[in-house]
Amino acid sequence: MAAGRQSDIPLSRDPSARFLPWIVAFLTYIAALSVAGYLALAQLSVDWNDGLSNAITVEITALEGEEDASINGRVQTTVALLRGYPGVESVEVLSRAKIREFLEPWLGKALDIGALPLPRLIDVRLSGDEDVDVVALNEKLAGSTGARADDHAIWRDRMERFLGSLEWAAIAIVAVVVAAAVIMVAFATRGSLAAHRETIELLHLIGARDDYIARQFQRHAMRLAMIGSVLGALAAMATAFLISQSASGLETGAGLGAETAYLPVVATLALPPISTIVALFTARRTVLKALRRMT
Amino acid sequence: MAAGRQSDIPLSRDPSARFLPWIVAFLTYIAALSVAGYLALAQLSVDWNDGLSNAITVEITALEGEEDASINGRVQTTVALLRGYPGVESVEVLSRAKIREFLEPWLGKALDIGALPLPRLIDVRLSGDEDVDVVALNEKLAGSTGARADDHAIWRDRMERFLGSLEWAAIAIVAVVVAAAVIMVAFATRGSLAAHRETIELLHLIGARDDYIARQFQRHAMRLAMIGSVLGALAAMATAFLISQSASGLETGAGLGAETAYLPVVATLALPPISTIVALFTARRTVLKALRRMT
Amino acid sequence: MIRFENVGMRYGTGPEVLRDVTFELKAGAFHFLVGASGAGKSTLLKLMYLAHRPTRGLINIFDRNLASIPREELPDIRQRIGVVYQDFRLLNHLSAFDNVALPLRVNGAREDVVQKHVGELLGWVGLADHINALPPTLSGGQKQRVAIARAVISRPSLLLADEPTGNVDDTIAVRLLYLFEELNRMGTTVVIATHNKSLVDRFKHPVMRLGDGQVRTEEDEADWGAGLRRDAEASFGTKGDAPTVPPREL
Amino acid sequence: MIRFENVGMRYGTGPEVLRDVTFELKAGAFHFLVGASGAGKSTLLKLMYLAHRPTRGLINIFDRNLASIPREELPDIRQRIGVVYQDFRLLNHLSAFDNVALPLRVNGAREDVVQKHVGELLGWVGLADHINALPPTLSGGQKQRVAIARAVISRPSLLLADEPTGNVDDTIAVRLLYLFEELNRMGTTVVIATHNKSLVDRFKHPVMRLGDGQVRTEEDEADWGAGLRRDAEASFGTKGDAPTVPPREL
Ligand SMILES: Nc1ncnc2c1ncn2[C@@H]1O[C@H](COP(=O)(O)OP(=O)(O)OP(=O)(O)O)[C@@H](O)[C@H]1O
Ligand SMILES: Nc1ncnc2c1ncn2[C@@H]1O[C@H](COP(=O)(O)OP(=O)(O)OP(=O)(O)O)[C@@H](O)[C@H]1O
Ligand SMILES: [Mg+2]
Ligand SMILES: [Mg+2]
Repeated sequence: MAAGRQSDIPLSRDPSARFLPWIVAFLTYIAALSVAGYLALAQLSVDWNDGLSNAITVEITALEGEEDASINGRVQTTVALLRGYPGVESVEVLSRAKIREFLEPWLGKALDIGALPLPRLIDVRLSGDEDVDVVALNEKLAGSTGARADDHAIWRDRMERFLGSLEWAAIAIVAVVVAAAVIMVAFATRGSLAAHRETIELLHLIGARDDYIARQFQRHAMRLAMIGSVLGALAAMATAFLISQSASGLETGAGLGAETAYLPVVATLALPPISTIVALFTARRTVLKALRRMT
Repeated sequence: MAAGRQSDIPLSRDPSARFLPWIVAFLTYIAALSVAGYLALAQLSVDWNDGLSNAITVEITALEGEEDASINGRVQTTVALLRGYPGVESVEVLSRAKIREFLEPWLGKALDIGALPLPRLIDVRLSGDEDVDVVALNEKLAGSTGARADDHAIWRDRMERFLGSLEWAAIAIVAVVVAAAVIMVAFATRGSLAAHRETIELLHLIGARDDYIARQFQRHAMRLAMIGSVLGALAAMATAFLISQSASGLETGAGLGAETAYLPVVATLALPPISTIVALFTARRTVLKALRRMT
Repeated sequence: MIRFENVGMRYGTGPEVLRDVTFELKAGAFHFLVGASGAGKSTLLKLMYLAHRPTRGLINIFDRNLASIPREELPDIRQRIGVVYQDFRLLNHLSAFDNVALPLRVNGAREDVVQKHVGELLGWVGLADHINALPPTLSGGQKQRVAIARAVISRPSLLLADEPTGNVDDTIAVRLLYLFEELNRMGTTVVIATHNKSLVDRFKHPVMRLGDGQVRTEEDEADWGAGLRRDAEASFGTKGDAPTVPPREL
Repeated sequence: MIRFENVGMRYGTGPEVLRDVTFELKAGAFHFLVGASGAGKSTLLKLMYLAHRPTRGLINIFDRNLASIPREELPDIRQRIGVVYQDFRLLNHLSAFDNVALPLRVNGAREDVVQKHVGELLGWVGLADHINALPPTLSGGQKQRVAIARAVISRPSLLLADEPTGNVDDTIAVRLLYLFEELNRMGTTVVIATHNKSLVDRFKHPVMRLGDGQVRTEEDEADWGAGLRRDAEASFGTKGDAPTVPPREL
């Protein structure tokens, strides 16, 4: 009886009761996954960036017909020079095996790598306390041993631009999703208003205020949005979990580890309350606007 | 008046009239694109396969420390041998520049390709009149010049399996789409049935036969499905056109040329009639089943 | 025409609304059906127009046992029954014309026949000015007259009217009763459920009284009014005490 | 209480249903509203319960000019008006109880008050056995009584009933009229649109007759019936020839 008091309008039998939760679930799912995806990639890039900005790779190419001994000499000189350079923390010559390992996937088995005169690579770790001027270092190396230093600036730059556009994409997706949700809720509410026109008219004639009527619609929309967005968020979390599970199985996915996963989860958990509130206000606004046009 | 005769039930104001066309459009779009995509790829693979199955690549690797003159000799011997082989149409030694061109994207600029002792590659075209036994050829080549023949069997095999799974995926997508369409139409029809229960009951009491009532529903569903599927098919064709345009701008997309595009178009054109008929029968079955449960 | 034998009827698991109803209506009969509000008049009519099946007992309609009629043949039978529903049941999205035309069109009548008859009948019930009006724009009495026109348009063999004059004044009510009598004279069996005592008194037709879920007859022995053929008789299972109501001027 | 001055009303672009309607109802009046079907009785009542605005003219209600009342204050006024709609307008998904309770609940009444009053009133109109029934399972007369109970449950200052006895027999109709008179005695102004001549004759209240879009009064000079207080008077703009109808037994 007390429940009857608040639901004179039989909204729960409207078609919107069936389709709205699914649409909201779908939208929440999309929004959650794009935000989570963006956050995970951003985190990954921070890790990579940290690694890259504290590292320089120095390459020494074999000259035409140069003997192994000669190259090894140049490598040793370069290493010594690097060790003495300000800001350098550690220097490591990559072993032939490691270089091969790196190249094999690119060259495939068709070419006999063993026969190639591979360049020597030196991995230089910086302390990060001082800025290292790569151009000056490069000039110095070129003048002495013909080595070439690469601070991966191009990569980092690309990565940054890539993340920037990803960020925009994520924001755009969330904006589109919110807009779509608002439109769908408004749409469903207007459908319900039309379906229950006579009931609403009667309530008006009995002396019900707009607020009394709007409350029933907003509660209904809120409930549907809540169900939908919780479903969507759960599905998104399940998906994210599955992806991170299978990704951590691969080496490349190491950055998606558990320790960085809390941000996407928080973002996803925030979505149901947000959807619910958006639905509430959308329904309320739609109803009040429509009611004002009635007598 | 004559129109009124056939539409005693005001179906055009149902919510389904608004959402069903969009859903059907979306489903048709998906189905059309997956079928078109599959057909285009299948066509492409036929072209490739034709190319590959009439071609053998023979590779001669430089031995450790071998002189250029020695390799060239081996290449000449091999070419002579191949020219005399039954079923061989033409034999061409790929130039160093061509090989480099082929390798550069894989090796990148970091490695000095000029310094590498590249393998020699010989492109052999077969007449296709006789089957060439690659194993026998390989044995013969190995025994004489140490060359290795590759008939790309692995590639063709992979391609075939890839296409096979694509075919299954396309069939699966179409099946899912049809199932979804049937479900949505049945769902919408049942919604309408419920909404117009009183009108239907009255028609029954007046003496209308089930068929009289079902015809109105099936015509309605048919119209909505037709609108939706034509929209979806048009959108799919527009998308396919844009893709083929931008693809033909790239070299890799050459296989998607205009001359092979008629199959996807035919497939896409077939979809609206199919959707319409599926909608008609789904609506009819749903209504007749529901009506039989009424008095 | 219609025979009820020990018919019982309950809605769902509720109490029996009708119990042991036994009566027979001969073809061409004209009866009033009276009884207190909630006595079961509409329920009895529902059984007659095949909207419900009885929970027990036997119903013969058009000389066929209702229980043995297959579903496919119901439309044919229903097309021979005209009904004025207590709550009208007009289709709100169809004009008065299309509402009245419905039985003809469902029956597959030719459109020129429809045009001719419907317009004429609507004029007769005083709605010539409202032919294209939608029911929600009609007054209560106008709706009721559209409902009546729809019930009689196809000259049914059986006319069942449930409180057909509840929203019109006595002048119109009398005119409508004349319409029913006209139909009756052409062979239609008529049953009218009503609370309108003055009508029952004025038109001296046999009265079936529903009470305690049972039907009793009250044959009014007075003269039958100008020119009304009376070839109908009703035999009832339960003979009750029939209170005689004095005829009254309108 | 209510004053109409040169009120005109048309639906959309249709003809004027009411023209130059001028009359005044004093607080505590009790009037019948009669007129042919389609004369505009329901339309006149719609203007009184603020479902429509007049196309022209002035309406004063509860001593306020309707045109000057802001939208936010309409609910307060409407809560003081009880209406029995000609087509009942019950909410089909709510039980008889909840339908009748609606005006109280919309008003924010306490639930124990609701429980007490609604049950009592439903008993009074003879629906004690159908308190939890949904309207589609009620008979026509039962629905009408639920509609009446809903209109009077909140003891409105103004009661407007549109054909409130069209689906009940005269015994119940008389009982319902007593209910209205009881309310009237406690101060409610009552207007009842009806086609039921015998009721109008039996309860000797002033009659407003609608014809040609105008209102004329027919003050019945006979005695007012047992114990009925008559502190109401109506003054009308158009004085017409008032046919005197002889009182009649039911
Ligand atoms: N669909 C239904 N489900 C359950 N009970 C019903 C249904 N229809 C009617 N009833 C009940 O059956 C009884 C008889 O109803 P019915 O409509 O036949 O009465 P009636 O004689 O037509 O009354 P009235 O003169 O008020 O129209 C009533 O008590 C009513 O509540
Ligand atoms: N919503 C509407 N739109 C257009 N016309 C209407 C509307 N409502 C009523 N009318 C017309 O106005 C006129 C008066 O209708 P109203 O309902 O006031 O009559 P009434 O006196 O109550 O008749 P009844 O006794 O049959 O109920 C009728 O001709 C009717 O067709
Ligand atoms: Mg009834
Ligand atoms: Mg009216």
